[in-house]
Amino acid sequence: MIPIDNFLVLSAILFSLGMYGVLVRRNAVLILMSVELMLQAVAINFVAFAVYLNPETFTGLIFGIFVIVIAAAEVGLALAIILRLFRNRQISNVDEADLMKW
Amino acid sequence: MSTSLEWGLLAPEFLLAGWAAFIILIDLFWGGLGKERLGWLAAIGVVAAGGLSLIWVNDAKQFGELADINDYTTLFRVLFTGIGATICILSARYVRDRLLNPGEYYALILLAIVGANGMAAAHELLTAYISLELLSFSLYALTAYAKFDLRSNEGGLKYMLLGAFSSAIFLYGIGLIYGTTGSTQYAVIGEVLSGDTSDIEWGMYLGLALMIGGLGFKVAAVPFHMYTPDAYEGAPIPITALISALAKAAGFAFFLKLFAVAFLPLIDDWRYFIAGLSVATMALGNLVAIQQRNVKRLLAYSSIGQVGYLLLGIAALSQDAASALVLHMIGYVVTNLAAFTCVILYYNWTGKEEIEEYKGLAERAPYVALCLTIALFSLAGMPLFAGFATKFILFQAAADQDLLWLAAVAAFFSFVSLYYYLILIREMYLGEPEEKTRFQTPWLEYTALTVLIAGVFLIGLYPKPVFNVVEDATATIFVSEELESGEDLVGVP
Amino acid sequence: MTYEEAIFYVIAAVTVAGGLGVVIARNVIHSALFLIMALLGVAAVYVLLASEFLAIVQVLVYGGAVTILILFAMMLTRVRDTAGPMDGPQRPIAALAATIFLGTTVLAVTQTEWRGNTEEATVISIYEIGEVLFTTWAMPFEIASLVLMVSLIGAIVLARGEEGE
Amino acid sequence: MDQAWLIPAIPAAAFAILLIFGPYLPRKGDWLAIAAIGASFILVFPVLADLLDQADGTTYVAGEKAWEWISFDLAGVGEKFEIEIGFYVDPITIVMLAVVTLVALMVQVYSIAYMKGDSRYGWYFTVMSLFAASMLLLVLSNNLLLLYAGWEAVGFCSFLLIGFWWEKRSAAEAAKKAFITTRIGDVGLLIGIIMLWLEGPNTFNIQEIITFAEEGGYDNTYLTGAVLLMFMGALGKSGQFPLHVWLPDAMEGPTPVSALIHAATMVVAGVYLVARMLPLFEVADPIALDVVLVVGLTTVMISATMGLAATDIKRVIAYSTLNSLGLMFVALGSSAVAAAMLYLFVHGFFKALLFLGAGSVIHATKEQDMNRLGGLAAKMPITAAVFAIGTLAMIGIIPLSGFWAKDEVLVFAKEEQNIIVYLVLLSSLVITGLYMTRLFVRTFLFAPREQAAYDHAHEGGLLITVPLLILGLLATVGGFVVFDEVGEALGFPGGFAQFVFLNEAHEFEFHLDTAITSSVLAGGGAVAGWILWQNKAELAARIRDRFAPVSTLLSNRYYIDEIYQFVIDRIVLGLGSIIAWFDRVVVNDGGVDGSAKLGYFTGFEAKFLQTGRLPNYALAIVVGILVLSIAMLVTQV
Repeated sequence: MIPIDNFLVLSAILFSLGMYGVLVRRNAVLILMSVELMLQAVAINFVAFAVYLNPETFTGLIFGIFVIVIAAAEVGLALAIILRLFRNRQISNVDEADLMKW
Repeated sequence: MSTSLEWGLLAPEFLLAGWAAFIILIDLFWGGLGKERLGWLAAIGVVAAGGLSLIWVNDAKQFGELADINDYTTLFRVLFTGIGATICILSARYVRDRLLNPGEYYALILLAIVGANGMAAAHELLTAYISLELLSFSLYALTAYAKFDLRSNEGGLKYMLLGAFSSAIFLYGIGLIYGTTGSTQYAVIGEVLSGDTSDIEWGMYLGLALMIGGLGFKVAAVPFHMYTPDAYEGAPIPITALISALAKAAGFAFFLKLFAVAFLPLIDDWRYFIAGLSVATMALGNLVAIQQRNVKRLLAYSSIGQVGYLLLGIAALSQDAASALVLHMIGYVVTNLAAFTCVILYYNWTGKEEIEEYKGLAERAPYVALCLTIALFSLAGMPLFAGFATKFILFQAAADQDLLWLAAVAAFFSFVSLYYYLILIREMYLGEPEEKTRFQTPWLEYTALTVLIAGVFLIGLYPKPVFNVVEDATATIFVSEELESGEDLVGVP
Repeated sequence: MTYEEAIFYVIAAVTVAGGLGVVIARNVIHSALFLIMALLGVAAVYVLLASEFLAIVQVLVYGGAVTILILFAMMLTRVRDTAGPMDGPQRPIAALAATIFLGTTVLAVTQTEWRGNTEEATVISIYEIGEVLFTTWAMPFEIASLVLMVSLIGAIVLARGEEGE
Repeated sequence: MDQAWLIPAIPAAAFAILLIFGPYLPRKGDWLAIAAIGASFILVFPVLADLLDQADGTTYVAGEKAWEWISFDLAGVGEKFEIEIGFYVDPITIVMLAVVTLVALMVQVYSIAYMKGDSRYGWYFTVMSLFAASMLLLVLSNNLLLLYAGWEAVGFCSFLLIGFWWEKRSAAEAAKKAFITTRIGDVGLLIGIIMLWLEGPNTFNIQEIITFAEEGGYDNTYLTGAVLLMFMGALGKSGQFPLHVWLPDAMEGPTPVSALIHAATMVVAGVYLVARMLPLFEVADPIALDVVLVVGLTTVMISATMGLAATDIKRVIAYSTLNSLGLMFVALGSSAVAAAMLYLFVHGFFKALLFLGAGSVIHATKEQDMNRLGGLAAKMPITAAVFAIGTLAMIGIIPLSGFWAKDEVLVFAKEEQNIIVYLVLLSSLVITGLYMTRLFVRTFLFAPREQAAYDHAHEGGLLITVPLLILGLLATVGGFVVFDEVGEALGFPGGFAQFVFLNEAHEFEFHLDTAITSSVLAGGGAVAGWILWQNKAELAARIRDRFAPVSTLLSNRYYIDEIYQFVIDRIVLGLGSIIAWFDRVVVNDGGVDGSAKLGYFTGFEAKFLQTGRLPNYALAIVVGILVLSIAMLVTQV
């Protein structure tokens, strides 16, 4: 009843918001949250394709589950790195981490 | 649907994962073993896994609907385990002197190899993607592994966040391709795309562009390369070598297989975009390298330049080009590992990594200076060495596909690259060392270095046997395409 | 507009509002709360897509574990005390880029004639999901467990305090 | 002829042994290097004998032997891709082999004395062996790839040897300059080779490519492009205008190296390449040969005039080398292979002689500026005598070898080309006479200008004088091979011209009018030189002051080096820094922060603060994605 395009456009909006967040946010944790948003958009896409277009094999649905798994793992590892940076340098803004340049 | 799975086909991966756990446990319960021997122990496991994968030489099996175990997989398994074993050996002293938690360090390297193997074996996007993440995650953690080194933290952070960002983009592309073609199997995608695609072209091309972008990040193509120099500089040096060899080789194993099987029907549509990326990558990598003052950054930019040459093989995709690409990659991996071995040795001795600090190396360690010179000349594509032979075959394959202009650009930039390699060589030979004393000789590392240099000469002077192996390997990805789609796609113009 | 569509629009509005909140809120804790809102919105979208299993996973893994982790990290890194603006200086360009990307994507997905039934979501039973997850997709499943292990090892090694710290 | 492969293989083996065991061998292994090159020299004779035996009357059958090296199927093309290791022997090869092995032998013997006591004595002989092996490989190769490998290897040895005393900054810089300048040409050569292969008969074999071209297999314009690119390689290696700048600087290397590599052998590789590929030049558009001719002529004129102003004796000889090489290219540009090869043959002897003589002077006096020398003839009679032979041969005085060879070139220039070419060549004869006489007079005659150097002077030992005398003898009589009788007496049926010309019947000609004209002009130049620079050279000084701008221009070598430096600084490095700057500033900062914080870019510090930042990296990725997606959608949908 709900055409698939609705979901796809929703996903595109979420994805673009996440992209915007990655580009503007200074805090590493907020950037990570924006990436999570993008991954949510990706998962919506996959699930929508699976249940609408391809319900016989529903690979997309499985893909969606794995995307969530990966995203969770990503948060864990990234937060550890952010924490480590903060403990060593008392910063959590990515634009202050610019020891290496040129 | 319910296929019985032959788990035995994944024996090398199981061995690696099990060995990783074993290493952690050994480190935990047998402190007396010593950090250095732990590295050698890890190397033994990796070599065993590589040996195990030789069971399937000239075999063609499938693991469910997910992965092929054929010559292509075997070649890359051997290559990846070779890289891994070298890195473990080279890490031994470095880890002993400078890092905490050695057990986990080697475990992560072993798991990274599992991921790389998965990328080469998969013939389906989900498996390939998860393997890619396994490799990437291990590398993120390893890049930040020097916990109290600020540059390592920063490199890890940049690598991790940008990696996650580009993964999201890549996944969005996969989603669109899945939506338009209805499958994640390479062969099915290829079949759908070789039919009429006028109704789905919007989603298909957007998905393709996003996938190229995501893969471009993994192999460090311009403009997705920005993390590379920072991650290279920040990471512990053996890990820099690992990223430059394993991540690139695995990325291209995936890239090549995916594009050769799934996207070959669209080659005329994406060829010039890849060619454009290739030119940008060669230009930026080689020209910016001239300005570098740090050896790791220099090698980072030089490896970006090399990615440009490898992309040329994708742009000219055909069976020859694929063989040429894989051959060049093997040559690049061997040469680059040789160069990094020298850099690691020097770092272990002195803790220095700026180019100007290499002055007088030729007097203090003539063998290392000679080997580094050979490796750099090979990277610059001088005759006698691997870089020339493989580049020559690659350029010839590109010229064969009417990309002569691209081959000419590549030849020009490989000339430019000589300039910055000579800067380093000049420092080593013409600079005055601060002290005159010779360094002591670490025999194991010297042996590894000698083997790698011998490989550089072997590929440079007599590439035929290696080429034959590579050709058998790449034939499998093209032949399977032919069988499944029922039409001759080899030599598509 | 059918009532299903109406529900969709409400949920979509909540989700987008959450997403927008994540990227423009001026307070980090608000951002995190907006993220929870967006995640719950996405869970509801999964329900609309007839995938209750995913919705449950979403609420448990994301709404629970991940957001708590993020909040913890915010506390530990004292994000609220950070001086300076929340957003970097490249905002105008970022907005432009995101808008162009949105336009391109929306254009592409609406122009594509998707092959298959684009009107009705098919219900896929949880049994089927469970079965294929452990048969057809066994290899990614195994590898995903290794990914989690890597993440675990990495997180422990990096975050653990060492002697003398 | 089957043993031909041994000729490069023996020095190569010597190189390998010296590289690994050199430091442990008695006398650092110099005897091994010399024995190896001596063996190669001896081996040339059986090869020559084979060639003569197989001759059918006066027609020679070239010998060829090859082993498969790389071979694989090209699925896309359906052909087999093969690279061979193969050797090809024809009369041109023999001439080169004779010159290379003989001069190398002389130079290495000489080097024992010259390099004695050097801290890198063993390394010197190691690299010399590698050089000999590479040069012989280049000469003998039957295919373009192997030739290219040898080509690059000799360049590499040249790099090592020019920078032999790398502690000296000027030597290190000269080595780098030589390497990079010649590599510019090499890129052209490589592209040319690939072009020939691509449209050609799927082989790198030189003879097959020539046959293919003669049958009209290549498109004419395409072939012209390919041969001109190959000519670029010759240009770099033989130091022809505009890539000549490295050769005078290459004199930073040890003098025996200059004699061997930068006079007798490596620099003539370009001539050899063009001679070898001449059939292609002839098939291609006539413009190809015209380019060769014009480049040769230009080099002849600029090098001769620059030679007038130089004061370093080695540099003067270096300019005379450029001059001679230019002359060989003029001959090739007139399709006169025999004349070019003859000149190459005798040039190898008298130029090596000049360099070794100069080396003897430098060795004895530790001085190489002719303004501080003079009067050495009294103390070094043998050196002075052989140097005089070399000088006269270079000027072209009858009956020394240079005369006969130069005369052949002149005859061809007169017959094949227009009068302007001929006149330019004649005028260069006068200048050659002038500067060569100046060199000799200023070094060996009249009062010494610096007493210390003079006091120090002495004749070198036997190891120095014997090679000088042998080369002096060859430089005197070498030219007589132009007479068919002499050729026949030496065992070449039909004479030397017949031999080199392979199957095209041609004879050396001797035109009395040309001979007289050239003798008068060259002799006149020499006499004028004598008058100008005799005693304290007041006359020359006056003329120099009168034409000060010209003299400045000449002693600054037409400012060509400066122009190159400018171009390199501004364009190459500039391009690099522009792109680096683009990466840092435009992608990282400018495009990113520019709109928001334009003011920030005023200071250098600001640039520092704004790099290495993650959001900017992410933006680069996004921009890349956007460009890629939009371009793909726009072009494909």
